[in-house]
Amino acid sequence: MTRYVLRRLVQIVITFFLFQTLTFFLLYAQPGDIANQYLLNPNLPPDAAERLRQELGLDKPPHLQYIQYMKNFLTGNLGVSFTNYPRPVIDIIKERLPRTLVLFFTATIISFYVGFALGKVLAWRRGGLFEYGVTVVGVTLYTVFTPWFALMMIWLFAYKLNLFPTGKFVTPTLWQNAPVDANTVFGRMIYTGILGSVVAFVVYLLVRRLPPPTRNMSGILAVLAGLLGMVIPWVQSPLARYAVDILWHMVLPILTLTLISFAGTMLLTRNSLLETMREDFILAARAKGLPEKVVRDKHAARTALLPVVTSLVFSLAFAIDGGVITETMFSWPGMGLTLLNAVVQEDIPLAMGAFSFTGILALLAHLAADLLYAYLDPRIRYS
Amino acid sequence: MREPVLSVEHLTMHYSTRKGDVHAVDDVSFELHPGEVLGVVGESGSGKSSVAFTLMRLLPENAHIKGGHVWMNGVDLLTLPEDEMRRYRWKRIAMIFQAAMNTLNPVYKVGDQIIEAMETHGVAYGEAARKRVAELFEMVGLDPALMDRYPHEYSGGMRQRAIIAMALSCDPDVLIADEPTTALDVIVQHRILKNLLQLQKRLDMAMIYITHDIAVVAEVSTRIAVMYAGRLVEIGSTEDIFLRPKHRYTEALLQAFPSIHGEKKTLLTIPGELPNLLNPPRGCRFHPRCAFATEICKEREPEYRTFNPGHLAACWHPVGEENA
Amino acid sequence: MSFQPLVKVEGLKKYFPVSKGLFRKTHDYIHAVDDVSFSIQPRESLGLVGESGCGKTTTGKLLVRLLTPTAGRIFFRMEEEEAREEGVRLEDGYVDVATLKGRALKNFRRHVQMIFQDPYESMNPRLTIYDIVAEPMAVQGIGSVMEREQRVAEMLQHVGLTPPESFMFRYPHELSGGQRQRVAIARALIINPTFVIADEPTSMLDVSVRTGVMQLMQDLADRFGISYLYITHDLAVARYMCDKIAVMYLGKIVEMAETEELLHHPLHPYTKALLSAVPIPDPTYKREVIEIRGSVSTPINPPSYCRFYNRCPVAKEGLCNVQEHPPLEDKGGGHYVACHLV
Amino acid sequence: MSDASSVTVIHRPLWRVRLELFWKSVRTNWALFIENPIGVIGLAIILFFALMAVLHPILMKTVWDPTVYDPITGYDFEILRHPAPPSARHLLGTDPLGRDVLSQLMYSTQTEFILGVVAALITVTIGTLIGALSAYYGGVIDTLFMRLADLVIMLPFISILIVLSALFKLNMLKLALVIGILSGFGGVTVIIKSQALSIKVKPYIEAARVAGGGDWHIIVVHFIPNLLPLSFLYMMFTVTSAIFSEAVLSFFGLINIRMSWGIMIHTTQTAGYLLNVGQYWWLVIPAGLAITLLCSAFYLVGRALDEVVNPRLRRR
Repeated sequence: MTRYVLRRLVQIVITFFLFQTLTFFLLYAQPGDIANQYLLNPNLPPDAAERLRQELGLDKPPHLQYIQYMKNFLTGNLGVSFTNYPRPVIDIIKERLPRTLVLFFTATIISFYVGFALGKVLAWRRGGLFEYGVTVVGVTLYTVFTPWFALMMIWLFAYKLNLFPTGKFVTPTLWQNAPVDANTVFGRMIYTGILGSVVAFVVYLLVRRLPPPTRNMSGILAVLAGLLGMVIPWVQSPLARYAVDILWHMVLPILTLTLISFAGTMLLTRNSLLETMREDFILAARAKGLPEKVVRDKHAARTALLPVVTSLVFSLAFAIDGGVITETMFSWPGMGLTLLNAVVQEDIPLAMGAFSFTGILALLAHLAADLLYAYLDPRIRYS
Repeated sequence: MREPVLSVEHLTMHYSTRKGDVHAVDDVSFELHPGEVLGVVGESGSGKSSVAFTLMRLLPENAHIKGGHVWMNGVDLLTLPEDEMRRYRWKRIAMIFQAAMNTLNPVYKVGDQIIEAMETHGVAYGEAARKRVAELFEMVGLDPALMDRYPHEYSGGMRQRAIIAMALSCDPDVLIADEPTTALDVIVQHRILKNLLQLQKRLDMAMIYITHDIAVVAEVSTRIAVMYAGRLVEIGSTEDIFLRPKHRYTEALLQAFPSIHGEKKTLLTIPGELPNLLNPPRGCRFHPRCAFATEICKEREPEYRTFNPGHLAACWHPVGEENA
Repeated sequence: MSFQPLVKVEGLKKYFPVSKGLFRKTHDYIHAVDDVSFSIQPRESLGLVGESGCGKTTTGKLLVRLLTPTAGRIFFRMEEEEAREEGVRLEDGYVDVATLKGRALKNFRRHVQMIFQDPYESMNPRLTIYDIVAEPMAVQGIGSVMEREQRVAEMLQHVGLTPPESFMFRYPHELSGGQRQRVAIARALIINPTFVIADEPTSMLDVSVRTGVMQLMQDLADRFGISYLYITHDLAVARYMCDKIAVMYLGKIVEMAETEELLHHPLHPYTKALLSAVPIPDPTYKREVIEIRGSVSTPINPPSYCRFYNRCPVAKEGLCNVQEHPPLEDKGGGHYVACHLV
Repeated sequence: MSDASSVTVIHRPLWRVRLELFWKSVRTNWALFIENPIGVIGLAIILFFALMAVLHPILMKTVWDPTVYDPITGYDFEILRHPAPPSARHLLGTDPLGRDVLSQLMYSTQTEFILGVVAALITVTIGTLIGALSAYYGGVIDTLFMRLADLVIMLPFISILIVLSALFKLNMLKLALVIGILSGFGGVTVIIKSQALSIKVKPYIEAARVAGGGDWHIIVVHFIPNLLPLSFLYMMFTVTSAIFSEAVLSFFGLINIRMSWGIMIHTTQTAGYLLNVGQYWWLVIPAGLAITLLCSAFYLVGRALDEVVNPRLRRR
């Protein structure tokens, strides 16, 4: 297993290197002179332009520029944003990356659970009106024109029903007199989120060791413990209302993302389960006299999970990528919105930085999914 | 003779398919007595496995039991509610499947899969269950340490042993073995058969041994049922079937089967192909391939006739009655 | 019997590398076929018998050059004239199959064909029976389309699929297992080969159909003068199909003799064990069973002493595990055995 | 055994036999396909849009006055305020620039079909060829293409399209090319290759080789026909992703196209009517719905085909 992980890591580093190289050459393959693109940008003061020319070696031959580019990237020097001059690109990314991550991580997990649960039902109730109905609705949501759908969600929930804000990260009026800035509160929210997850995991492992009747509740108990772990640290905190404000802004984007992406997991789970159901070990599990629910949840679903997890790769990578659309529609200041704005305003350093990190995220998502797969499949775990 | 542990009466089961109904099992009756091994022989599509799955009520959605009874302790398994039937499975009737490779779930440890069966039926829990798995493993000739391994770490022969251990874990009254050694090499097959028969005798189980291999059935069974195209054509003691076969199909099968023992006989070919069960032949289902078929064979289904106590065959022109 | 064998195999070896790790060099080899020699006379059929993993199928694939041997030579007898036509070099009337390449290899395949085990997987499901049977003619460029159609029809008739036109344009999945295996035979024989390798052609067929296919293969062999290398795990089938039987164990031939001789007077302890484990369709027969330990392993870098030593019930320590693997020697009357103790 | 020399073959031309067999297989597969209502729904939607695409030029030639109804240059002077709500004159109203929305909608359908089909054809051609070749030859070719596929799969698809369209000012055909190539070298190749690998180990490949068949024969006669159903299936999914990507790029105004569904919403947005869905629904709903419906229609057809192609998913 260690060897497997190492091999995947090496592969990912190589892939990322290729990705960076590709990015660089994309930049240079565009029509027009790259140096002028940099130097004539209206957002950039003239003296800064001259300094940039030196730093990037824009007057040197391309291969030296390439080496310079890679060197800069590896040392974390992504240059200075034109539109946010003189803020360094890496700073902007540090601020916005967590926002994207939290949004999509949450949405992915929820849609994964919803999709997996629904997929199981579809496989079990094959061929009914219920299946066709859910499939058509699911596919429509899955292939829906995302910007349009987001718009409809905003229109319905924010304008008509006035339940949620129309977008953005925080409510400005509330934060005018706030003791700390939004990033600090958000940081703490992330920490408590991690804490909650760890608590949930530990509880799950502990309950699993207990005798049968309690053991069967390990899932529910773990979720409850996790929620407590997330909420308790905030109960006494004066910052709680600010945290709630951020959460309130997150609901609609997460809801939208979940609706869009759950069907992917659902449809795949259904197919995977239908294939697993034909396996002899399912027949054997039935022959053993196991209740139908155990056959379905323990034997069929557990094995059918494997390909579904692989596709989690795609959905995670897709989620981050789809962030461009969702974040733009909800004015959620994450990586996607940053990328699009930078591209539209020809802020090359920021665009390239944001693009690189979108790539890194996709790669890490792949790695995480691979590890999860290896954990779930003993055939990989022990070889 | 003791009371039968299982008695099957007029069992009929069809699969509905796109092209029509497949007459997989048609009016099959037999009894299974404690401590005996009933060999069920037949070629593919003869319905031998379908009988087994009907007994366990483990049929796919498109299978329909059209009639018959399966009595066990005065209870008709076919009318039992699903939830009660579930309690009969493995506890009373256990099964060894043909594809040992795929009978074990690849993502769980082998030992845990056996413990699961025992816990479900309240045979043993926790540590006690683990101890019992260790005993079972020793019984079937596996190292008990293997119980904490995953199926992919087992060889084919080891898996089949583990499945035998699993089948025995709840002390069933009846064990159905569906071609348990077909995928194995002769030497391994021989060893596993020997082991299985020893255990069957020791535990005084009744066993149904399903196979297409006449040679194997000659070695393991005390009685034999011969199936052809969904029907049971002949049943009798092993000696009756091999030395005094009555049905023309049984006779043809024995003459077509090669052996390494004794004189090299000329093998006789059975002409034609196995019938299509979507539309089985009228009358005796073997008549299109039978050298002795006459008009009556095409028209009317033969009735069972008793030739010896317990030796029945359904043939209009049984062996030894050439002029009848 | 002719003294000029049709096929002579000398010291045939096939090692498969075992790859470990990403960058590591391979030092481990599976000795799938390890120094195998035999010969087959014209119109003779040799049975290659053994348990799964003994190298019998690999040997078969080497002979048709689906695999390239690691070492050894495979001689196939050919007429001078044919050889010249096909651009093949002869050595005392034999061509060395192991060295053939490109055009010459393709031409060689007009003489040697193979029948596969699985009647369901050995035919492309998207081709019609006509396409399947005509494939060898088509790729070899033999005959016009009309001639091929005629020839396919004849061949289907030969293998008992009558009337041919009702089978020609059907798909494999519309045929039963026995019928498919007849199609496979028709495909193998359509370009008149003199040597056919049959890899368990009847092992997946039902008993009542199997005998028919076995009979057919023998009839056609007599009629067209074909030699078989008949690969099987079933000694009872081999008894009916083969003139001679060679028993393989872990890549080596351990015993080879005329069929009845081998069945009734086995000499090698492995052959004895194998024979004693074969079930007999006769409830009155009580046989004497020779137990052997363990099970077949994979021959990865096997020791140089006798391959069967670890499982042998009669092995002598200090002899069998010291000396090299015993050579296959004639113990009289063409009964070859590879054992120190015989 | 009967004597073979007596055989007479009734000579029917081979091509006719093959045509009959082809039709037979089409009929069987069609029967399997229409059993699943999901595929039928998808196909019905696709046919509806195809009809729209075909009708547009006819309407322009016959009923609609080009100066008023042209999807790009038309303007209706008889209406004072644009955008105007639906009326008998303009069934779906006019856009902020005074153009007929229905005409735009129908006109764009053609473009979407062409884009989708071109992209899908490119994808499937690349995917099938590369998949078959890397499965067949293995070794360096395989490693090379599979690593490339890994890379392409991991590329953030929409982001890269955004960057590309910003850098290169793509038009419709170039976009189809980019989408086709990107998805062709990515996931589709991997899936088709794994299918090809399962074909490679089939005994009929060995049989073909023993018959003397060369690499080309095996790839053309045995690999490709067995891969085509799967390729066809993935064509459907590629069409979905191509139409979707175009709409997104158009919506963000990143692409050099005169009219498409995405552009229609983009126009609405730049004119500031976007969040007034309740009042100006005809500016947003028809175009958005059209994109969604056509995308899901192809996806649904793909799903239904999956059940035809993949026997493990069949019910009986």
